[in-house]
Amino acid sequence: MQLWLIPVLPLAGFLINGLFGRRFSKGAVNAVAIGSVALSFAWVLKTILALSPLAGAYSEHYFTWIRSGIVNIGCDLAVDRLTIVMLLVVTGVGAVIHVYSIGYMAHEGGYYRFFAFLNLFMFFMLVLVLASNYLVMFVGWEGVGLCSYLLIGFYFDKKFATDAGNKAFIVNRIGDFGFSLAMFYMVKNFGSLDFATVFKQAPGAPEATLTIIGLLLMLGACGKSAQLPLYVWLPDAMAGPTPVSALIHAATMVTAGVYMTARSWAIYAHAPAAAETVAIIGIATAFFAATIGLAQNDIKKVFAYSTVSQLGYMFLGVGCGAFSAGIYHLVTHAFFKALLFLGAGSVIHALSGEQDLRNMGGLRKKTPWTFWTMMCAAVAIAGVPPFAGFFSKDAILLAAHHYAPWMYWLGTITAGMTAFYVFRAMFLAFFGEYRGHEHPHESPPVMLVPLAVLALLSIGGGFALHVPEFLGTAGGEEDRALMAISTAAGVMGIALAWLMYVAKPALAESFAASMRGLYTLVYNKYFVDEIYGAAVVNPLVGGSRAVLWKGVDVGLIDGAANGVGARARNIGSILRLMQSGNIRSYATWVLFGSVVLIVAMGIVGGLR
Amino acid sequence: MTEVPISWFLTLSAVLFVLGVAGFVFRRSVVTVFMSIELMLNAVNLSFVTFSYQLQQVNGHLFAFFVMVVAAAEAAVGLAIILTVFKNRATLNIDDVDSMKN
Amino acid sequence: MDSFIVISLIKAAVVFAALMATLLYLQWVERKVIAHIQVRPGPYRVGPHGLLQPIADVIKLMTKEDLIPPYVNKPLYLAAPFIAMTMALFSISVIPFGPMIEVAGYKTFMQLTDLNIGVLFVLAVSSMGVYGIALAGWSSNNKYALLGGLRSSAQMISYELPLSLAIAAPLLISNTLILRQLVERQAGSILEWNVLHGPFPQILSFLIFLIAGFAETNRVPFDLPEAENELVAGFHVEYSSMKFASFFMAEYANMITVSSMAVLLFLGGWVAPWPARYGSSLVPVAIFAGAGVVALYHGMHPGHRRDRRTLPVFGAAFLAMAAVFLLPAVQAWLLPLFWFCAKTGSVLFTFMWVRGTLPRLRYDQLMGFTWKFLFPVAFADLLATGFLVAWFG
Amino acid sequence: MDVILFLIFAIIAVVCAINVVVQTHPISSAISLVGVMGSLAVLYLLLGAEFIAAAQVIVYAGAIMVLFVFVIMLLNAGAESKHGRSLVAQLLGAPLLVALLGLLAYFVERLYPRGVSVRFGGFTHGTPLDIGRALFTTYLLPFEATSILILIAIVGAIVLAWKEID
Repeated sequence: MQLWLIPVLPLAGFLINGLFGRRFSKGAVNAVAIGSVALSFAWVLKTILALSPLAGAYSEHYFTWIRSGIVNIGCDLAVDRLTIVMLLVVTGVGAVIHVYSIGYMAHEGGYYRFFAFLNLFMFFMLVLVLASNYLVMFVGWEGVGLCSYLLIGFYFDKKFATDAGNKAFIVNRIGDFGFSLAMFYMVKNFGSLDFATVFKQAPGAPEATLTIIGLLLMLGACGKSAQLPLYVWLPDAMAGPTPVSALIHAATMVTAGVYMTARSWAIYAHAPAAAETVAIIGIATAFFAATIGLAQNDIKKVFAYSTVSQLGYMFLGVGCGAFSAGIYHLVTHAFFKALLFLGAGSVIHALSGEQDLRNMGGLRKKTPWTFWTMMCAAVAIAGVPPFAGFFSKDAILLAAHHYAPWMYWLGTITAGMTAFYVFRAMFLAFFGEYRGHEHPHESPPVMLVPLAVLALLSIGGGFALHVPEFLGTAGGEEDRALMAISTAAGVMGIALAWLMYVAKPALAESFAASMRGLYTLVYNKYFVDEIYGAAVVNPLVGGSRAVLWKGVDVGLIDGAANGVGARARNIGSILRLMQSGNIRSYATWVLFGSVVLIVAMGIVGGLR
Repeated sequence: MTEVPISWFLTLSAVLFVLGVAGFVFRRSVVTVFMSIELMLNAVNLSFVTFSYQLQQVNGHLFAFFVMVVAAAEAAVGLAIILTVFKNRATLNIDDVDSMKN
Repeated sequence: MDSFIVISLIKAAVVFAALMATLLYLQWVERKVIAHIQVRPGPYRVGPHGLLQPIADVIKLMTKEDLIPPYVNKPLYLAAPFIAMTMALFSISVIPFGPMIEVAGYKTFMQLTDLNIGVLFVLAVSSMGVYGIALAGWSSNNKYALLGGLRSSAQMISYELPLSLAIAAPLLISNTLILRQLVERQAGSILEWNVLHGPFPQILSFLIFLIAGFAETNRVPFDLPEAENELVAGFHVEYSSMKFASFFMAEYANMITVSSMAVLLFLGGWVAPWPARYGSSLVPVAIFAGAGVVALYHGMHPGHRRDRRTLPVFGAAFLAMAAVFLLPAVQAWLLPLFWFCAKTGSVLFTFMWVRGTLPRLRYDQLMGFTWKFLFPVAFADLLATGFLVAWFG
Repeated sequence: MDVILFLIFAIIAVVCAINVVVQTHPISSAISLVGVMGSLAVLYLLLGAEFIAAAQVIVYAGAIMVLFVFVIMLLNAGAESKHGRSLVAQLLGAPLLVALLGLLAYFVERLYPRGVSVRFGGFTHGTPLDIGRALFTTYLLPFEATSILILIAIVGAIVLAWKEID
């Protein structure tokens, strides 16, 4: 079925644009970039049609990559139902966002570079998704990290963008470290990295082993999917262009951790401690990030924390054993969060770069398309039935209730807060009086059409796509009461936002004033960056400086090196006589060396 | 005795090789030095072909062939370098080309 | 073993004698051809129609003072004509003139020696020929000679590439490096010759081979090493007497080699253009008889007083030749020899024709022509032939 | 017969090689080197390496050495100048050379005390057919690599000599 075509098509786009894009017109760059992704999407559809109904996994072996002792790792790609869901999301949403980028990036420098990186990202993401063993997956995993770095730092002439790129990369390294350790551990215990082999052996393995692997994998997932405590890079990653935020930092790459955890479900199923840790980290992240989101003024930051929070939901789902619910939420989240980001991008575009909510307002009339499409997404994320977010969030909360009721309640509170901060952003941006100075204008159709497509998916994606059924693990029986509670929480959040930001704007001020301490804490994101700075980065830097640099490096290594160097200089001043610059002398030394070598070989070889 | 011992060929090869080294070490003309290198390559080729005979395999011939190709490439570039050196320094004496010394 | 050595010695003697005579008279033929192209009679004084001119030349060259200029590099100066001559004659030794024949009960090939790598041998030896010229130019200690030697070495290296590529193309079809097999695989009719062979006629290779051959033999329009109006006489300006003659003979011997190679590679060697059963064996008879009749007729109506005696003699000789060709006993070896000589002669005539027609190239034109035109074309031709052979073969 | 042939051409080769080293004039060395190559070609034939023998003459003697002669003539290189010296080469050179030759000869004699003898016709796999077959199957990658190498060398030579053309 030529699965390799799916990732290789965007790779070809990357190579063409990357190598020759500088000479291309924008039209040609567009054609290559979007054409490659669209073809890839088409090939995904063809693959699905050809393979349906896909009960098990279909895999293709291309070549043996590493053969060392018992380890035999091939370059294999595989498709099963989970992969299909991911493929559709990645290529589908990816294609839509590519189209959107035409409009958004129209006036930016480095046009071809942007699309080349975007295509490269698609390649690695598809490799990640299609991989049939952990190592190939890791290739994609690292590759998307690289592309994320490149695209966050896309405006590389701005310091904050490159800093954000570095931060993302370094924080991800911590997670990747966990992933690598997990792989080594797997090789040690299972002698293989193939999904099939590992998962077949998992039930018989000792629980401690599985727990260690599960926790290490979770560390990797936390890094990639911005979970506590490694979430700090994602809000900063908003320094990149908005389509990047939508594609990489909302819809696809950050969900790789969820995908990987869901993929490794067989391991977690037999390591309840690890699964519980995943669930706890998920719910904690969801709640924690949602509280930060309440007080942010940068529109993209709000959505970034929202993403962290929603990813927490997905982990909650996966950790509770309802991995299909997690994936379900992943899919719907890809729709509405991408839409929110693209809408935010449209707003930013309309305001020529303004991102602060306090300088917006009243845009409902000026940019109606953007408003209405974003509203679809806002409603969806708030969990209002029958929009997409409702179904998936409900599935997760249901699973959480079965798993541990306190998680359900915390999740419901978080849902309320989610509704509140999203609508707070919506109301601040689209209602009231316009508080900015630019002249807002509606975005071009090439940006609005993707918005509309995603809006349709946000509206209907929930009940049209039954991901859990497709994955063959339909959740438990519906619980009307729980459903009503979580819906009510969402509606209350919306209502509260309406009250505070539309009906009585003064209320928000007084509320913030009355709870100044808490507000400051939340507004400053719990000072996590500062705490990390004080607790990890500064000691590390200071310690490195004091001990490693001044002590070990200067004293020991430099001392040794200088000492060696000084001796070498002494010896060299004698040997320098050999370096006469005379070629014939050199030739004589070569001759000398070869004579010595022949003698040595003769002696070693036992020829006397 | 109508057959030649194989060691004779190898000894001839060794003699030629040593003569090439001698040319490299003792001659001052860059061109002659370069030719000495060719002489060494030829000597090595002879032993390749001899080994090929001994092992009754064609591989040695291919090595010799590749040596020739590389020698051709080397001659083209080397002579171009000699031309450039001569143009810049107006000398072919290898002992005069020693600016790496300082 | 003994008979092999004896036969080889006899063959060597025969070939050497025939070759020397040919070399002598080729010069006469060339002078005559050029003269007629330029509408003048050419050598006419010594012997009938200047037929004894070569002999007179030989006597002249041999009796001339053998001058060795001072300040020449003597060993190389003396070696150069020897090298040129040796290399020129060397390659003749593998050229087959005809099929296997039986003489006095001994079967032998009309060829001095048969090598598995005949084609490569000819290439190798001809590539060595440049040393004679280059060394002559250098050792003469004369700037004209040096320029001639320089030019010839650069020219011969450069033209060897298209030459080799042009040789490679028919070899792809014939699939052998043995010269005799090369001819045997072209047997049949003119349509089997490599120049017209099957779906991939080698006309282009043939032309490239001829052009490169002109350059390899330093012939007009590529006679820059000895361009007399620029370099006086080029590389052999300091040579006189028999040494000078050696270069001259070497050049003609090279011409013969190149022509024979062209015949062997492209024109089917000693094979008749159409099978004997359609009367190809009568062609030489017809030619010689016709020539005899024409000679006799002109002897009856002489344009010159001397012709009254000489032309009838020639006519009679030609008729006798025609009669010899009718003898079945001789036909077996004489007919192939005739065809080989006829084809080689035509190619040689082309050499002379070109010399009488084309002007000399400038040096940069010469180099540019081979590197920028001939070499790429030869390469493309070889590539195309390779694909065609792979496709149809 | 084979022994006589070998001895004749081995002696020619050695004498020519000595001449390469001893002659003060580069062009004499070059001609002597051609002599070495020619006699080696005959020895290759003796060893059954028909193709290599032909290639030896065509490539080495017919192309590379002509290039040498051409450059020597172009630079009008005279006899080499005597100035400049390498103490190391003068002191160590000769003993080391003797040592190298001694070692090589010793090992050859030790490893091949009465190894296979060479007889003309004793190896028949050196035809162009065999070489070509091996070249385009087993050694295809090196073959292509050398073709790239040649291309690079051509470009390099042109670039290096470009100033000469101006």
